[in-house]
Amino acid sequence: MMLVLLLAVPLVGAGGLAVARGAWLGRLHGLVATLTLTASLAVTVTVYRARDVTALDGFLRADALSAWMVALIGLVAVLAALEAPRYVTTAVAPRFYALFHLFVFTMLLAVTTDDVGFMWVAIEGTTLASVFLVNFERTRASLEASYKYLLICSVGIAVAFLGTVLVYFANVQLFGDEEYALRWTTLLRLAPGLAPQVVQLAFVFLVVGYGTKAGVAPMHTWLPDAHSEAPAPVSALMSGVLLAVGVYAILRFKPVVDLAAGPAFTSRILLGLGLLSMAVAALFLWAPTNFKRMLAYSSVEHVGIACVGLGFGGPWGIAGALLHIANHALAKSTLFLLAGRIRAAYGSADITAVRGLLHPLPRTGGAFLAAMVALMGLPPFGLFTSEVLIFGAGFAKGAIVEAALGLVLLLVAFGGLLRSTQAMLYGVPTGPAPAAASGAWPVAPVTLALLLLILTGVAWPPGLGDALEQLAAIVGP
Amino acid sequence: MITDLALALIQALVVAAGAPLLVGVLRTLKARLVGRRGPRPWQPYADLAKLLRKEAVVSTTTSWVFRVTPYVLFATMLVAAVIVPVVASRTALPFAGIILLMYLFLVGSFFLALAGLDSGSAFGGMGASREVAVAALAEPTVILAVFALALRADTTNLGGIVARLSGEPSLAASPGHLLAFAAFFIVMLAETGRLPVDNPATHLELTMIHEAMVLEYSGRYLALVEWAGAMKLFVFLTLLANLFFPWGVPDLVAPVPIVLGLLALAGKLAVLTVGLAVLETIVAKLRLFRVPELLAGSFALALLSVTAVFLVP
Amino acid sequence: MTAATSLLSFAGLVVTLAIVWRQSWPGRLRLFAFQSLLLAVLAATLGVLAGRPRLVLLGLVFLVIKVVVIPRVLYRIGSGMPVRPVAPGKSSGITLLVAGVLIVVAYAVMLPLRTVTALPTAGAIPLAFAMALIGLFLCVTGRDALGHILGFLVFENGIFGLALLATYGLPGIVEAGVFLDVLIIVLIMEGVVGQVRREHESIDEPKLRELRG
Amino acid sequence: MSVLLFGLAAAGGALATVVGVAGMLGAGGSLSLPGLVPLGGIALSLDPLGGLFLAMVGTTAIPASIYAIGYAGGERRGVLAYLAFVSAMGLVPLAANVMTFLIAWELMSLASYFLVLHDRDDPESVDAAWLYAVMSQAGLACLLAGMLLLTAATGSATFADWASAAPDLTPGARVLPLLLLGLGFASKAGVIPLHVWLPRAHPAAPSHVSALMSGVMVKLGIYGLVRASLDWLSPTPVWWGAAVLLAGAVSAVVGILYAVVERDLKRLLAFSSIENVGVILIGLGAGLVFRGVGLGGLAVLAIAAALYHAVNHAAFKSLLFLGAGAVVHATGTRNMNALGGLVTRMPWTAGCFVFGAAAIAALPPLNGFVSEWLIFQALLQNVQMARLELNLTFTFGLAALALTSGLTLACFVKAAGITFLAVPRSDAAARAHEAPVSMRAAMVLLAGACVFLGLGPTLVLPALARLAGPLVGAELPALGDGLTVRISGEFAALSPVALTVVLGAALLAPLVALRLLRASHRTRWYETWACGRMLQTARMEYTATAFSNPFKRVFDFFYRPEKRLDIEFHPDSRFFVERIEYANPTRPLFEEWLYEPALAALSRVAALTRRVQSGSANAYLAYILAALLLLLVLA
Repeated sequence: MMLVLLLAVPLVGAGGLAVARGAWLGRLHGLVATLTLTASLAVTVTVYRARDVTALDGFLRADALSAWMVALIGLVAVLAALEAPRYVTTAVAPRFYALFHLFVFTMLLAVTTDDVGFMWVAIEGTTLASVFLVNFERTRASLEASYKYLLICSVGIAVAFLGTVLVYFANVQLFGDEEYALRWTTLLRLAPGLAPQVVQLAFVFLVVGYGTKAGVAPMHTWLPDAHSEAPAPVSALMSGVLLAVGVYAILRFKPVVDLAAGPAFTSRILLGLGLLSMAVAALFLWAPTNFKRMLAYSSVEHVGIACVGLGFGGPWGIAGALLHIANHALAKSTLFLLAGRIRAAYGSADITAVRGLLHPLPRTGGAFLAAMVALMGLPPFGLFTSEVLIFGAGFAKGAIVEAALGLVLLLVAFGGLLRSTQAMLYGVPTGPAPAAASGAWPVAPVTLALLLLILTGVAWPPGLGDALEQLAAIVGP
Repeated sequence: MITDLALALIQALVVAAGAPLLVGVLRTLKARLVGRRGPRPWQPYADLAKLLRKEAVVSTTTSWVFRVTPYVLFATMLVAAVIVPVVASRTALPFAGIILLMYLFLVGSFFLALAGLDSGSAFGGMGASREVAVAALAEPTVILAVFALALRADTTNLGGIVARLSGEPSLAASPGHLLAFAAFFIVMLAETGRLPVDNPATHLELTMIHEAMVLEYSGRYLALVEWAGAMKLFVFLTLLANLFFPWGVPDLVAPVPIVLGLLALAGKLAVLTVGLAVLETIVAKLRLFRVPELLAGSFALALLSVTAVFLVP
Repeated sequence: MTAATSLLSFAGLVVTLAIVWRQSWPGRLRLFAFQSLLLAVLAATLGVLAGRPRLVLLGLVFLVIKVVVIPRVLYRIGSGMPVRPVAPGKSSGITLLVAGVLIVVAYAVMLPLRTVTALPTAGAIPLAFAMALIGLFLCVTGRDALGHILGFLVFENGIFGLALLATYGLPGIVEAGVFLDVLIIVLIMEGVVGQVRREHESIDEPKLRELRG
Repeated sequence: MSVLLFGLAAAGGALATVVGVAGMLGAGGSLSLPGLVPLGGIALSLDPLGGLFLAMVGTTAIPASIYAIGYAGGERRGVLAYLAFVSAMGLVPLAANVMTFLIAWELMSLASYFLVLHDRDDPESVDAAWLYAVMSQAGLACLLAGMLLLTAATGSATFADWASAAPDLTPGARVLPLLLLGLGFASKAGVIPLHVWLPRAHPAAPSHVSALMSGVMVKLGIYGLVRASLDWLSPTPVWWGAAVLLAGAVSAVVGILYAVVERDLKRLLAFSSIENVGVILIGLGAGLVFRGVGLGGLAVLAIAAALYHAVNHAAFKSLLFLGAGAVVHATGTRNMNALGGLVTRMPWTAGCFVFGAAAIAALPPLNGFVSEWLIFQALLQNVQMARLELNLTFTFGLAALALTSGLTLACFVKAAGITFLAVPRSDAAARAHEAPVSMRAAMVLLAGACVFLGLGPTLVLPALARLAGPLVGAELPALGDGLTVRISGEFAALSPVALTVVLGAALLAPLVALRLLRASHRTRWYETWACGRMLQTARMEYTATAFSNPFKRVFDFFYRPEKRLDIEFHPDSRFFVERIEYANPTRPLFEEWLYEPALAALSRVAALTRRVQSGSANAYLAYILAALLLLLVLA
């Protein structure tokens, strides 16, 4: 019953906001966001404390994995929602808020539905909901970006649909035309009996399809355009959790394929694609020109790291990958929010246009520096711990060459990111002084996220350890 | 303990007194070899006495370093005199390693170079820079020559080496030993600033290394520096004499053997001084940037003597 | 049963090849409508022969959406554009050749399915998959927005055909979701393409290459 | 406010020293917080080796913090980073498992990165900080790989288990982690060719931080090497010891060669840190070879000598850096050609700097000589090994060490002489004023430490030997009685206390002699003799570049100096000159042949891949189709 409530809040909120007018619009938007967060935290706590939550006779189901995603979506949605009022004039506010919460709704739906086919529909829904968010500013570039985003994601998702059909075919062939054939629980139960070749073939389509949504190379090409042209809260949401939903979809099919055709197949593909994503992203990060595109490419890199973690497998690998997705969501969303503010202050997103940021905007600059330090995987923050876990799994598995290659790519990305951060933050500020930023209040969400990152970095709360074990049990066979 | 103190005093006196004489004899011999009458051998004593009476002129630009250096130089030479087995194979200080001796000479170079720089004139700077360059390049040869000797005598204690070599004369004649002597001799020329490396008799700024640094000194300071220079030459020659021709060095400390030892030492030093005088009249001064090749040659000799030890057990 | 379905699938594949061949977009649009019609008929026959009344209803809905609604929307999108592409397009010879290769690839890929299933309609599965692959290839070689959308829709049809032949259609709610999504995609695409045309003055693919690096 | 925090840092340093010394004397202890971090949580443990390095961090942090009070003045920006830096350095020797070590190590690098970025507006220090961060990240990658490999091989992430599982590691599982850990720690220690960041990063940081970085952070790289070679992968093969020795010899020679021709005071000190690290590695390498060959006693001696030199270097290098900092604080420039004549204006700083220069140039009564003498003796002991190739390696080490000590003398005569003596070469130097009290107190404190370390080998060496003994697993060699240090019986002996007494007496002798010979003690002050010309200006003095000219000519194959001479002739005639500018810069060997080509290649590949995002929707869709087909074929 709680799941229906969780989904209802953003949906009804979106509807209400679309219709509402007047001054208290911003407050309503904030209310809906906080309600979504409380609902998602409630769901997460019940799942980790008691047992899986189901609703609508099993159609909606939240196990440890989806609870992890729900919490993440709720959190990042609140972070983005707090920043949203800065980017929206009152005239267009209703449409923006409505689409915003619709987008959150579709993501929540995707991670809580048990029916694999309907999950596809929900993920397709996320694309549709976010197209008009990407080109919200109606600039020439954002329109082109939104067109390519819609086109590539739709084609990619269609490939995933083909994969879903093949999985359904493999299931139906052996166990007849069951009513719940596309339910994930039934798939998992029947997995050992499925035909290995068909399931492997299906997994290839699924990885390419959902990989497009997750931003895995070589299907990542829409990501830099869409994330750099979208308004900051939208790109924060997309970069943080939309990619995570893509990875979630692949994660849902991984245990099924592992049980049917053995773990070697999936880990080989995930490892290959992960390393390819890291390589492409690292080379793009080496000399970026636009800092929003730089952040987008770093999302591709971190999704690559998560895939490498899943490829290495084992308890450390999977726990590390999921922790990495969560850490990356937090770090990347704050960075996009800050980047949005810097772009508003300097009027352009070119790295060369921003020099000596720390002088005029010390607070934004400091927060940007801290978040970049987190993104680069330096210790006090969580990304370092999850990377150690992932590469620990790699070396434990004996995949020394792949792990070493991963470390080298991380180093290249580190060099590129650091050089552009330094170019923006330090040096003597040239050119016109940027518009003064607003008061201390907006830095609150950023400090909250950085605190959470420190928590996952060096001070694990008691529950985190066994939560990750539960996740590893679900995903890894 | 008392015998050590007595031995130390004797050695200090012998070196302090003998050094100016050695330099005087060397000058006279060189003059005679080129057909000049040359000054009397004990002329250096007269020079020292004159300098001690004159007033010392000190440059306004200098600091305490300039005035401390002569005393430090003289002190290090005295300690060196105490360490080297001059009259007996048992040295005054129980710990008398060659490495310590070489580093004492480095202390001298360090402060003398600083004093050269302190005067603020071009000559001082030039002399200091060249002195430290030569000292730096000579250092590897010294250590390897020391290593060759230590291998044979199985100790780096100078007294021990002399005692061991005097015990087995055959060891002194081995090829490795002769190579070490040649290397050590070249290093002696470089360290004490004798002719092939540096011309002690001239004040021409193009050629002088040691002289350039002491150009600013006068009066009692110049006396101390000259004296220390002479003592350095004396110590080096006694080292060469006793390490490579160890005959006649008494090992027990008693009045009669010491007198015999002194006589033997005087003889050996005479031979070495004549050799040095002949060498200095034959050889002209090397261009400064050919000196490293000379030192590289001596380094090769030292290396050969070391490998000779390994290869020819 | 197998004869009817394989005949219809084969006809669908031929129509897809015709789409690849034709250069003018109105012609392509009409061929697409015809292909959708064929698939609707396939769904209906399957429903009747395999005793699945749900499939007949499915075919009807598919007919309404893919033959009536979507072509009208596409026509609105393409209304301003010149009939024949102004610049001499790539000769269709090569594209047809590649389409042929894709059919062979489709057969090779679908081999494992043939071994597993005992369905009468198993023979036509590779044909449907080939239709999908050619649709994807059409999308790749599209010279403007309309070409991309058309390619995507043919790809969608191919998958729908595959779903019909392999598993006699998907569970109700999933099928409904898919139709709803495809419809929304086309409507949104119309909106986006309209905005792009207003901003970029054209929807030719070479003109939409400003975001680089 | 910053005074309070620096005071806190000094107190922390004192605490660290006490805990360290207790650890050295055998008082163990461990603290563990499981569950805080994966792979076994945060765990600290104190053992003699860790205690020594902790004490080193503490003893250097005290004077550095006192110094910082005067140096930083009211400036609040670098203080927090400084506190984090010192505490992280304190944690590294105590870390007991992989996660704690890596977190402490990386926090240290991160804090020092922000400290190197002290002067944010100068693009040169921003580049230096970038290079430093990337190199330390590369080092961390090697460490991470090595440690995780060991975790996989031994099945546990705590160092104690590694030590117990070390003997029965298969050679394959031992060599790769050894190389990776060696590479990682060597890059932090500044071993050639991984040293390029050190001479650019250390001078950019404020002086009390450069003192800590050069004096202690570099030693933590040595700590890592010792821990990896002697504890985690204990019976290391003989070739590893020889490799460490050769790397040390090369680093020493190359480091000092670059230091001799350096014009920037703090860069000179940074290069000399590389040289001293090389000397330490020579000692360590010798120890490892002796242990490999089975001469346990000599191994303990060599490793104790190396550790002794590490402690000495921490003392006099910090002293020199603080002195250099006082000079920069007073004159605002680091270029030695613009300094000079500071000895009269800054007597205390000049005195301490000359004292430090004497100590680092290994002049007898001071601590530099004692540890260098010990390393010489350790190398001379190779005669007891019958293997020719090892003897030759040791001989090469001996020659390298000797050349290095000679060049160090030249380098520090230049550093002390040109910076402090004679006439000030610029008005900035002329206006210099003495450093504040806290800076002088710190320097005197460190000078005192040098004197104690110089006079006390008979106390310090046995303590280090007791520490190295269990690591090497051999009994302690006889190290002589209370006053003298004896090496293997009669081979060599040294008693610094007696030596100092004799030197003192010898210093009195000339004074007494002059009094006896009734020498005149009249002194007249007059201008320096300048061949009779009237005006004696600062331009006639030797500059740092001129001083190092002989070395440039002798080692020109190494420096490959470029001769740049541009002459501005007088407009009227060709025979008169308006201005002559002569520059003779050396070309950095490693940057040109190793680092620049690598970075250029990476940029070219990056530019190539930029074309992937070409902007055309068709290409993007083609990537998806290609990916699909490829995966179908491959999987």
